[in-house]
Amino acid sequence: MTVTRPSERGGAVWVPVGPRDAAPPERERRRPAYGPWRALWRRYRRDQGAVVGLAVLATIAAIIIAAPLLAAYPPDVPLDIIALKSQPPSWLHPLGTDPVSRDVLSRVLYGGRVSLAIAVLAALTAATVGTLYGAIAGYAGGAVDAIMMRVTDACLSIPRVLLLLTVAALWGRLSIGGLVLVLGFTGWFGVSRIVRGEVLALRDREWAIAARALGAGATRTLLRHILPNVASPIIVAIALGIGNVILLEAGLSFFGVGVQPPQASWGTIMQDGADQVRALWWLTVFPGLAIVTTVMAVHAVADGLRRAADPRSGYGARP
Amino acid sequence: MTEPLLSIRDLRVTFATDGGVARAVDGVSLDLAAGEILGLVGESGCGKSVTAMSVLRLLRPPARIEPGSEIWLDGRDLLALPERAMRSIRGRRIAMVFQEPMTALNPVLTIGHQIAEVVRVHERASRGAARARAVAALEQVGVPDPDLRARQYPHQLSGGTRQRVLLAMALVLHPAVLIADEPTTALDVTVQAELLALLADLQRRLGMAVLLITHDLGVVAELASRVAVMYAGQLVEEAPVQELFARARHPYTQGLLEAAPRLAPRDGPHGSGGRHGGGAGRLRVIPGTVPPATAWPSGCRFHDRCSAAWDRCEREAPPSHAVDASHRARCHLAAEPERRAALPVALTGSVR
Amino acid sequence: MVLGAGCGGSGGISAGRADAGGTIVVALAADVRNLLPAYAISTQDQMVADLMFDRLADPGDSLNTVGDRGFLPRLAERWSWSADSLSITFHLDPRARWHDGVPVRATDVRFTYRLFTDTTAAVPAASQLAAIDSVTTPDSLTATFWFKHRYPEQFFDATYQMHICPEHLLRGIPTSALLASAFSKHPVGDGQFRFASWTPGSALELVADTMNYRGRPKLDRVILSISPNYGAAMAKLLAGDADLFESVHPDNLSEVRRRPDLTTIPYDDPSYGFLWFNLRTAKGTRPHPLFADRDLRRALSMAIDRAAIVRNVFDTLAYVPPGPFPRGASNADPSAPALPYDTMRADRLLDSAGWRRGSDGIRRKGARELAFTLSVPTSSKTRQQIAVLIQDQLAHVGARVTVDPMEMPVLMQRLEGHDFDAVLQNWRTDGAMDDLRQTWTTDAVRHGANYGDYANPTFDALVDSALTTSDPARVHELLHRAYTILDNDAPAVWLYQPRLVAGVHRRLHHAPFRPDAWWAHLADWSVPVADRLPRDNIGLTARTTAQAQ
Amino acid sequence: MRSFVVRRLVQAVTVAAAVTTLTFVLIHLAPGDPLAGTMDDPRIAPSVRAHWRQVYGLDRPLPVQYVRFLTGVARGDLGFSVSYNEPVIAVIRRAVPNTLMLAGTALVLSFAAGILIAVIQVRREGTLTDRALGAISLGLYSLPDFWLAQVALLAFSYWLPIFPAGGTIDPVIHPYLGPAAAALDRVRHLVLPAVTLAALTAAWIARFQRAALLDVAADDYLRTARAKGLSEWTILVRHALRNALLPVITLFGLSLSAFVSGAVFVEKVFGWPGIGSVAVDAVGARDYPVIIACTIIGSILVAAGSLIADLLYMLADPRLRRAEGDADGGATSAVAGA
Repeated sequence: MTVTRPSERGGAVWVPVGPRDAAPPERERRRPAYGPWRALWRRYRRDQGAVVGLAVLATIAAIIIAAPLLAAYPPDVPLDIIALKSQPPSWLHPLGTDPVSRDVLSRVLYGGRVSLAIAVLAALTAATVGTLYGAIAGYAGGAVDAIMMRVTDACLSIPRVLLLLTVAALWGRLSIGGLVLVLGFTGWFGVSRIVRGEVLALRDREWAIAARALGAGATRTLLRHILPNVASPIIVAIALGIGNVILLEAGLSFFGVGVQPPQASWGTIMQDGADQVRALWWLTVFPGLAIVTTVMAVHAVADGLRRAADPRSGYGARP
Repeated sequence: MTEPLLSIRDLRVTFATDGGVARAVDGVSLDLAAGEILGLVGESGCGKSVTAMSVLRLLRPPARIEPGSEIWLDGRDLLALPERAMRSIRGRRIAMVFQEPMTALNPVLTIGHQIAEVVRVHERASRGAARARAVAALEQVGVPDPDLRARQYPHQLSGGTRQRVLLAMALVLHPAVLIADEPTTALDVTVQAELLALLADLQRRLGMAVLLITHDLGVVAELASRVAVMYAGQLVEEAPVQELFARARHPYTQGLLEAAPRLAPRDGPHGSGGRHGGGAGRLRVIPGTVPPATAWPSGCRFHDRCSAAWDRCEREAPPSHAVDASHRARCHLAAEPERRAALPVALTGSVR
Repeated sequence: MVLGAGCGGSGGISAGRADAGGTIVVALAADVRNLLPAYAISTQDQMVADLMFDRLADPGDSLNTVGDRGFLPRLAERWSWSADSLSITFHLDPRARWHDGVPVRATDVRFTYRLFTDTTAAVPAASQLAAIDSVTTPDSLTATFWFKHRYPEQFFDATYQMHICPEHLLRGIPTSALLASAFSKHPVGDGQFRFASWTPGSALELVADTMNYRGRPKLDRVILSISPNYGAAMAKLLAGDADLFESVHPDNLSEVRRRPDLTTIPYDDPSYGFLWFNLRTAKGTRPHPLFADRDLRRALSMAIDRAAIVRNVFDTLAYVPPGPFPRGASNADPSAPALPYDTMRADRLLDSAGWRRGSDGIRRKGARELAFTLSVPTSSKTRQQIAVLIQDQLAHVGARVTVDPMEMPVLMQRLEGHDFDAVLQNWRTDGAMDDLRQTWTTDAVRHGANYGDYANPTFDALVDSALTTSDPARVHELLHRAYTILDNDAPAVWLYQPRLVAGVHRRLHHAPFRPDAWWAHLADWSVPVADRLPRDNIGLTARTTAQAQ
Repeated sequence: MRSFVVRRLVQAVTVAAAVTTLTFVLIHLAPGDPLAGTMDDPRIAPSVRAHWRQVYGLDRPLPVQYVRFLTGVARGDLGFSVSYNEPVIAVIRRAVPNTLMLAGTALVLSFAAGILIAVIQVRREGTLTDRALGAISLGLYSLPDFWLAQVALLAFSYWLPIFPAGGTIDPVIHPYLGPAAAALDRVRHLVLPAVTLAALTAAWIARFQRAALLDVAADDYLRTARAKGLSEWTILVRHALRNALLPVITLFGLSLSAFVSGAVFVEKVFGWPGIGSVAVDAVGARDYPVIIACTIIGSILVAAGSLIADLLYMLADPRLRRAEGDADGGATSAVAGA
């Protein structure tokens, strides 16, 4: 679903008619000159949901950064494997303890770091790969483009979870870096299609042609002239990607592919209680709520960004 | 003047925008008599379309019709009617034709369906009967092969045919009032002429009142019996068509006439061809643009574009002066006719 | 069609026995894989095989594997040994019939033996039948097993490893086509329950064989209600949709115990779990840099608080075994020596071996860190949990353990390739002494399951002697010496033997649970008429109509 | 039209072939052994396993296995499943109807619910209802699939035992039920997984549909409709929705892939024996031919989905139809269609 749309960047066309009125009217004159980012932020700020989302996200980020200060217990160390195993929520352990007597709250706090770090890194990886791939396809056009896009079609037609499980199986075991790479390299198809569409639309604009006419090479035209104009859809894609990766990381943990014990991520905490959902419900419910809150905030921010960057666009696809 | 069919009283419409409250229509009063064609003219942004939409209450938030406004039809204030009652007026008593024939029709429904729909919502007509009425309406507006057309979709029709379809849709229930908002603007010239002739013909046959909104004085000259000129949310001049073209009193009206190609009212020998006469070298433009509706100028709203303006114009908003029984103008010049003598020739109202 | 006829005739018998009737729904947490007894590997498969197919004789509740003491007649109503003990002659019960009405004959026994030992069939139990030279059939009801040599467990092997299969239905099928054959989807057995239907992923239904030579089971039917995972199976028990679930997790026990309609029955599981050190790496070509060192292995063993781990993971439902055997197995030795949990000694041992703690608390000897990877299968929550506990406990003595959960197929490949540091493994045994040979002797490095490459000739010799000695006291002594060596060498840390708890609906009058097969006496279970649920009263005739659909 | 369909089919087959090869290579490169099911029992000798490997051709070099697999596929033989002990085709034939039933129900539910939510939101745009529904769909949209499934199970099967905890039918009594009761039994089992699966997609569709409706909200033909005296609901449903459905139809194709992904989790949690759980189990068991068969089915589903979406789009948008009489507006229609 590539969205091609009229660019807002052209600004208002205001052509004075007649000799007497060469100066713009009062209102226009008073408006200060905004940079594109300031303008984006101004539009973003108007969106209540997006602002709330950003605030929630900032709070979550602050909490997990401050995890060492907030966590009452070490996240990875069993406290008392007999007396404190599988305790339901209580004053001392507000989110309960897990089967090896670790404090779930502490693990959720520390696990957030892992989950979010993986999500951010994987989304950035996906965006980088997807941008490069899409830019090359879009800029090259023709047969190259057709073949490259056919490849992404093929990749998109494999359900991502299955692809992930298969690729994860290749490794046998995944370090955090491996997880980031696997999640990143299976998540760029969507981004590449967006970027490709934009680049295809932009490469024949006058200014791009002008840049080439002035002797800029393809790489330079692409990097310096075209890509900056694709920035906002890419940023939106990164934001959405972060949300998706958080969900996927949890999903992979559900199938036993996740960070290595004893380290916690939100997904692996849930996994620790996955076959005892009934008896140890707190292990599933609380990390799940953390995920939902975070992903909701991320999506709200992504929505806000998209609306701010492009007020008329629809919603993208969830891979 | 006979009892008006439709009477707009002190209509005020505001829009809440980021830049403040825009007073798009600011105290317009207008009467439409049965069987007459009233031309409502003005530049874009002067409030004529908003006025038209207000009559059918088609405005959507953030537009708001201010309390105190009244629109009377059949002895009822439309603005006070509940929505359900208003719905029974739309399309049945008052119909409207819009200016964009390309987009005003729903692309995924057949022509026949869209016309028949009007019949079906207002009368308890069967599907078949409504359909027959639709085909008849198409025939009435001169669409050839109406049976086939009724089965087609808008994209299969030309622009002119689509405008005829819109007209058929508006007229299928023989409304008392037709509001035509720039009905021919988007069409090319020959098609425009045909449609205007059709509109005039239908108006005569059906005896309905037409509120013809246009920025094209040529169209007004051809069709209308009376003209109202709007500027900046207000009615600035109102007169029978001959009178207005002969003796425009408001500098804005005069400017419009100056800016248009050579014009003559309909009953002249030129007919529609009159607009194509020479005089291109004498065309003038009104300097500046319509100011934003959030910040109408103080005093006379036209003063900053008016070459005849003096200090009073900036200070004091002119009331609507009666020039004679059927001619009104909102200009201090109407109260101080002596100043007119000092004006340049171009603004004295003589039109070659 | 044959089945229909059988059922039609059964109505009268069913009606004639007032106490007959009732349905038991057994919740399974995994699907049945295969209905051919020859390939029954998983517990579910074995259960189905045991219920539908009979052996020549059954070890009985004593689970003795030596000689024929305690064995009960099944298809063989009696048997006799030759004077030199090199052959055993089984006399078949003339009443025994296949469920299609054909009598069970000695040729079926011979056919089964040949099938099980046919290399192209690759039947898992083949290696346990290796000591049998041949099976002859002097007459239609007599089968004689000829052995290559004498050994204490020869009767056990001859009877326990094989469910007798019907020659007349399997004869024409090439061994490679067995698994895909119609018989494998619709088997015809000779046990007290006959096959009714199987919908993979959903249910497998067995019904009473009313004409069975051992008598009609009291229950009408056994339905195995299949769930894909533990949680769903447990839910079925708690929802009353199932009558029995064989292994209630300790975390769910309190809930089951609170239920007035359920009762819990603990029983031993014939398996043991252990932390397995790999003594040789690189496909067994050179000593493992850490675990080739016996002192290191001993130190790590003493650093693990097995009692606490077992308590954490199994609550009170497991034992810490002193050696590689479950309780009650023929090779069990409750008095076998076991290294104590003693972190001080572990620390001293490591210190003296030159492992010095670094500033990070991890021990090093020269450039080498005391660090290794502990592999666990992702399919086992229990072992993953134990791995985390071991990781924590070994950290206290300065060892850095990386827990590496891996999918079972990967773990399998690693094991077979002798390519791992340490693994948490769980062996399920049949209680025979021969298990020891197949798992811990040098011979098993190449031909068995000794993937950790433990090799000690003295141990091998002691096991071999024990396996060929018939005097129980002598066997015990030999085994005790073998276990002492094993304890000394510490090739593994013996961690747990689970005790399972079955949750059972109270209306069922159950017979004793046998560790190797809780269902061994299922034919004796019953449901008092007064307590019956609607599903108990379906009757046997209903099945025929359902079958006709 | 026909050539279009043929072209798309050829494309789909090409993609499926590429995907299959890719999967084949990936999964065979992955470490692991399909005979792991035999692992818990030390009595199974290495020689037995070696023999089984030979029987299944697992001891051959990869290219040889690939050629064997391809010739099998050419003959319509998808191979033999090690973990199910039966031909792959039997496994697939059993699983596909279950998945179709689940995904089909969820598909209908999600589109119906998603569109309804969007229509209500747009009708009440800016009100509390709109915001609440918006927040709910954002929330649903942000849920991990398996978590929602687990929580639904926890809530409606464990804590409040309204629905069964898994499976497609009650295996014990189903064979003995009358047709009506049997149907009810199926429905009872279908509710939780279908609603769970539908909820996530419904949220996505609602968000998309709402945006699409707002996109057309300013369109002129709606003003025309209003001027005709139609009620707001009629305008919304008959005029706005008819147009705003067009972009949503394209979601249909995309959603199939989402459904397959979602089904993987939901089927696992609810023990629904469909293609999703078969696929996951097969990956876990390294049951190569089953994995590949599932991938083929997945890509066929996705290709079919996008083809159906395109055909639906054509059906729904008269501008894309080759109409019978273009006498008057041929040129215009070309422009309008472009």
